[in-house]
Amino acid sequence: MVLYALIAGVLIGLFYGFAALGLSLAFGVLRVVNIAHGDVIVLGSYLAYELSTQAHINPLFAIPIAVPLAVALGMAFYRFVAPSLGRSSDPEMVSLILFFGVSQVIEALATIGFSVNQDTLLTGPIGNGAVRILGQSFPNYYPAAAAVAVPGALLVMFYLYRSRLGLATRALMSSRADAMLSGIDVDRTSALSFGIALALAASAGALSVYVNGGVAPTDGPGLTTTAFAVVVIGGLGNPGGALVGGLVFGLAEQFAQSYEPNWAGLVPYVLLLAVMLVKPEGLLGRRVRYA
Amino acid sequence: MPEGVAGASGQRATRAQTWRRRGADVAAVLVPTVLFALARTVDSNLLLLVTIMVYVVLAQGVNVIYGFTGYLPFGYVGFFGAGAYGTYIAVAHLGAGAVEATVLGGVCAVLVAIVLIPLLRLRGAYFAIASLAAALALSSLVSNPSLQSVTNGPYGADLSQVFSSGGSYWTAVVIVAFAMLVVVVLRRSRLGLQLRAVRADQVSASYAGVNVVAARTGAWLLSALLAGLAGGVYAWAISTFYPTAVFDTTISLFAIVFALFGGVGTVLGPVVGAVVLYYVYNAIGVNDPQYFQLIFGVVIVVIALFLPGGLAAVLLGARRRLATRGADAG
Amino acid sequence: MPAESASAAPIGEAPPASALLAVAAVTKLFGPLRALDEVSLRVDRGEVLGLVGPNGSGKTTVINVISGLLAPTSGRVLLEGQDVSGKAPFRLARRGINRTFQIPKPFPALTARENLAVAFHGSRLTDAEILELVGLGGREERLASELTASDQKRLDLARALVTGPRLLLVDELGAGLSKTELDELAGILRRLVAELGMTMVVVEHLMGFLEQVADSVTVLNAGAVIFSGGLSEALSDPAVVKVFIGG
Amino acid sequence: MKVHRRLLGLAGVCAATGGVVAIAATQAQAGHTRASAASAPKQIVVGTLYASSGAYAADSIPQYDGVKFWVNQMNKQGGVYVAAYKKKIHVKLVAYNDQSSPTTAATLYSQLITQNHVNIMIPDFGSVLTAPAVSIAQDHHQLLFDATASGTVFFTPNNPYIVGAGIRNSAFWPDPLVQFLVAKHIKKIAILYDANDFDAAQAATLDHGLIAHGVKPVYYQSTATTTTTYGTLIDSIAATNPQAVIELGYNTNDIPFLNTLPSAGHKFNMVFTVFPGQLPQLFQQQVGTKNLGYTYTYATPPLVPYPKVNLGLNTAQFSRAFKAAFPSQAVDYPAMAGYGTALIAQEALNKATSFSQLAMRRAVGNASGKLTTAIGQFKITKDGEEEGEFLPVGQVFPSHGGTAIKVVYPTNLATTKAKYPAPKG
Repeated sequence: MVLYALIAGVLIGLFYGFAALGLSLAFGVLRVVNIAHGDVIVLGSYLAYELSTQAHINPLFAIPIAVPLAVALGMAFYRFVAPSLGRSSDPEMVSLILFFGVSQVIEALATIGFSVNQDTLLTGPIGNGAVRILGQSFPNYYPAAAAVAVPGALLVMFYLYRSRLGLATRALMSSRADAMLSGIDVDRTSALSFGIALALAASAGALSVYVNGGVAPTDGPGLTTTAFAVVVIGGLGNPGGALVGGLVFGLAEQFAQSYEPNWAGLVPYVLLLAVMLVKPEGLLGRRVRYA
Repeated sequence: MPEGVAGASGQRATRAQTWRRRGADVAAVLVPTVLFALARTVDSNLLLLVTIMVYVVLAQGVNVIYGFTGYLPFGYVGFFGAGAYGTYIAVAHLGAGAVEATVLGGVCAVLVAIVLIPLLRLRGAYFAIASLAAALALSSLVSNPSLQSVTNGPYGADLSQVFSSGGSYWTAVVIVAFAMLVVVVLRRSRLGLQLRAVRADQVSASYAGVNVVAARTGAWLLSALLAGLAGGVYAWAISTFYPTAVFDTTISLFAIVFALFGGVGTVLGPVVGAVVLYYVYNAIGVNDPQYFQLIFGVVIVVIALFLPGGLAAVLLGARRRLATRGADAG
Repeated sequence: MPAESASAAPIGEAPPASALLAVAAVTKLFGPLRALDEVSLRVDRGEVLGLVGPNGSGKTTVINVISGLLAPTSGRVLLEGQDVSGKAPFRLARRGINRTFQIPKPFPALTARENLAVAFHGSRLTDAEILELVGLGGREERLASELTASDQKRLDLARALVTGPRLLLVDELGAGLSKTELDELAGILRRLVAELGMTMVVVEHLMGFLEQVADSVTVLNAGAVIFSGGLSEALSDPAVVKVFIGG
Repeated sequence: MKVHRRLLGLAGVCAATGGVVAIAATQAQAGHTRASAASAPKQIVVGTLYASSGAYAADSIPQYDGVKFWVNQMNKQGGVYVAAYKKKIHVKLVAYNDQSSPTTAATLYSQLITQNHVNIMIPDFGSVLTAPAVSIAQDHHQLLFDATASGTVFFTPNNPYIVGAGIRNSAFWPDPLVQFLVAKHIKKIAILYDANDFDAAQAATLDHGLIAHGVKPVYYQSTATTTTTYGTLIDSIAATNPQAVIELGYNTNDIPFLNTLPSAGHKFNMVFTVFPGQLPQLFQQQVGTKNLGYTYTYATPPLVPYPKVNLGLNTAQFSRAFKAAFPSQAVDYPAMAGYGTALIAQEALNKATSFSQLAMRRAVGNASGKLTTAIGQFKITKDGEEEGEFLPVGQVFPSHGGTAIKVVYPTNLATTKAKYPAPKG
């Protein structure tokens, strides 16, 4: 039982971390909390679902399709809202309300466009068999999710720490004003980062349709809360922290299910509150966000 | 805040103005109360009226905490649910009468708010999501089978022994009056002024001798009290409910949107927002909910991007333009 | 507070009865940066102390520590011999310490009158008298956001005065003002000392302004006190000259 | 500033007054039509709610279709016979969408009663959405024909205005299952249930029933209704080495549970879940033959056919006619429950000698124990709670191209023998 919860916690935790990465990136660069993050994950899930059921393509192909689409949409959306947010006296709060509205719009469109019921994919991303790890047997999408999440996260790290644009992005994360003075095209870098953030969310959707047992239009807010819990645990605006947060979250959840299933439902919320109040900068974070 | 657009008259307030202002305050409390009290003679759907009153109170509660302090409580429904369950526990375990139980529901929400005071150390999105997490945790706690002896766990609450559609209706009217009074008095009071100062600049407010933490805590507890009373009277009005019904996060969503739509920081904005939007929802929304949700979402986006002051700001802006034009013409 | 840092500064141990404010060996670290290094000051009742130094020398940090915006890393701030270090600004405001800001931030959506109404009232003067005193008479009903930069400074000063401070910390009042405005404000500060017996610490670049108001000066450089004494002696002190001119 | 506030106040008052006047106008109109129809109504108004989205949509839509089906049937025959007026009267259906929200449902129930003045009221699917109707209906002396709510708190001696006309309280559902487990000498039983009324009531009955037979479940735990990942839960269940695993959830729980089971690497002799029997098409589509095969569930109509009925169509006739009327909609239990509930309302109209809600309640009381419809026998307690219905244990068998659920217990209803333990692989 211990071993099973441990492995499941790590595998699912890596997925949670990946699913939260976009939220963390968007916050780090733009200082906005994308309340619609979970809804973008839902859209990614629907893309995977439709690919699998309509076109009989492996649902993981949703990722290469979703990425350019999400980047383009994200950049366009950023260009559309940035002027208004820039004018606002309290951009963080306004963006919160804005994305809250966007979340409602996506949920409504998903309800209109797809069935209201939960949709489940019957075939796994790599067939239907179980996968054995250290003598324990897991649904094959557990390791598959982790196998996508880890390189995905590494790719983001590579972008941030090894590319020119990534350098500009990190400069932007530490100081918007200084980045502007250093001749960085702040708007373009921000737009691209937001696009990448959405692409990460949509990619996570292709895995979420398995890990979360299916997809329904109303799943978005729950996924946002989970993702937020994960990034808060790890430290907002810190992509590495998201993975650590995911692991902590996944392990706590799986161990609770193993030993105290009655109370397992409380774990994510209590964990979120505890970290916020005790170590508000997150396990890996540096920024303080007290009032 | 709409005060930001107020006129730049250089004179001191005259006595006539003071009286007019008092008259406006009294009217702001009395008019909605009397209209809701009379509404039952024209609309026999008492529960609809109670529900609208509940949303008026919730929107005012959001007004108190968001409009005056800038804290956006996504988990506001937690206080509503706490009020509903406080009322249930008062009736089922303490043998309280319905009205006392409703008041105890409000007290219960305040107790929850006291436990959650540390959340006020957080700001912006952190606070918003932390409050949501707290509400979800509370909901999960209330419906846990281990707490069956207190909350009846997943089996739901039954208050049918005290059900009274008239009683809950009139209590709701009184709570609306109370909520209006709270907002009017808050606006006029030192606390209200302090909160506006804190919102404008925390450091300056602090050097003005304002105890920032105490002022915010005051608004937080008041806001919780309003939601708790609303939850209590709602529990009474429907009398049979499950945890999912009173901890439904849509309730937060509606309350926040109603308040924002009408205009936070004003006295009547949230009332107009709640009445107008809930009637629209009830008329159109119930048969094409997805399209309503779509419109709802678009309204929120438009408010966020273009109308941060809500309906109130639009009306005030229009009046100002008229006045300017009038002045030009004269 | 570590006891040794207090004992290292005898001034903190037994301040004479006339010392309203004593800053005893205050050190403030920002991460690795030593913003204040064992700074000690003493201001007697009715005295106006000028605080000067180049940019980044720690002047505003001293004000921030005294006024409670920052807690000292070590050392103490004593008001009439009582330790007030690290107390919240609103508590200090109620105990008689208040300050103005280099860039004033009055509440923009409130009128000048409301800006004062919001504050804790510890002054014997009425709000109207204070507005009159700072030269805002007749503009009581203006929104703070509609006031000129100079009037916002006056309002900031008025806001501080309403709480009835015994010790007023004035941070770069002159910055960005014209000569006439400057002289007016200096006049107001002098009236505060003369008529209300107020004690002040005035941070200022502009020597001309200090000449009008300060009794003595303390010069800071790189977080440490390099001179304390009269203004004219300061200008002839080699260490001070080196910092300001030799740079 | 004051001027603005007054203006705002004025605007508020105007808006509120406008709203009130508008309602008053529609109200006056409604009152008018009602008065002129005082003697013999032109139509019988049936009111119901449905959820087009949210947690209960999968069950609520078919229930609504079942009611719609009955309304169409009646109108095709020239209306429903109303004994009080000794003639057939056209049926009009008024339905609102509550989107699975109890708050919205509450005001809509109130609207059905106070604005639409419905004659027959059928609340939405399930306890959570029925709860807000109970007290309002009692207050307005409106009889509720409860189709699928199973909460015991609804039925009390002092409330004659609710009658269970469809599904029995879920607390009674596991009775045959307990008998089956005892008969099969299955001693090591694991029960995982979701923390909601519907599932917790079943779990409690199972637990008590088994303990009464000297069997203490080796695993008895609840989990949040929002649970969708089951790997670790299944692993800790397996650690107790049960022969039978009983998972009591909603369909959104049962589906991921069944889908995770085979890959968690444990094979149990018996696996039982609640919903495959009620929503077989959905489970076939979302779980599939391989994962569904040989698991157990409650066998509900139309899986348990009632060929001999004395009211309405029999099970097979209903299945055919419903499929013709709603080709895209599966014939499942909620649809049948909607239809069966409408039939009890029909009986009330057919027999009540005066056109009042209490007269209808008396007529329904008189019919108790004497009626069999497509969903089985109709029998209620004094308090109006359904007690006639019985849910046998069914097992899912792979059949050509899909699965078929067959009754395996009790023996007198069984169409085949249970395959226990379930075949491996």
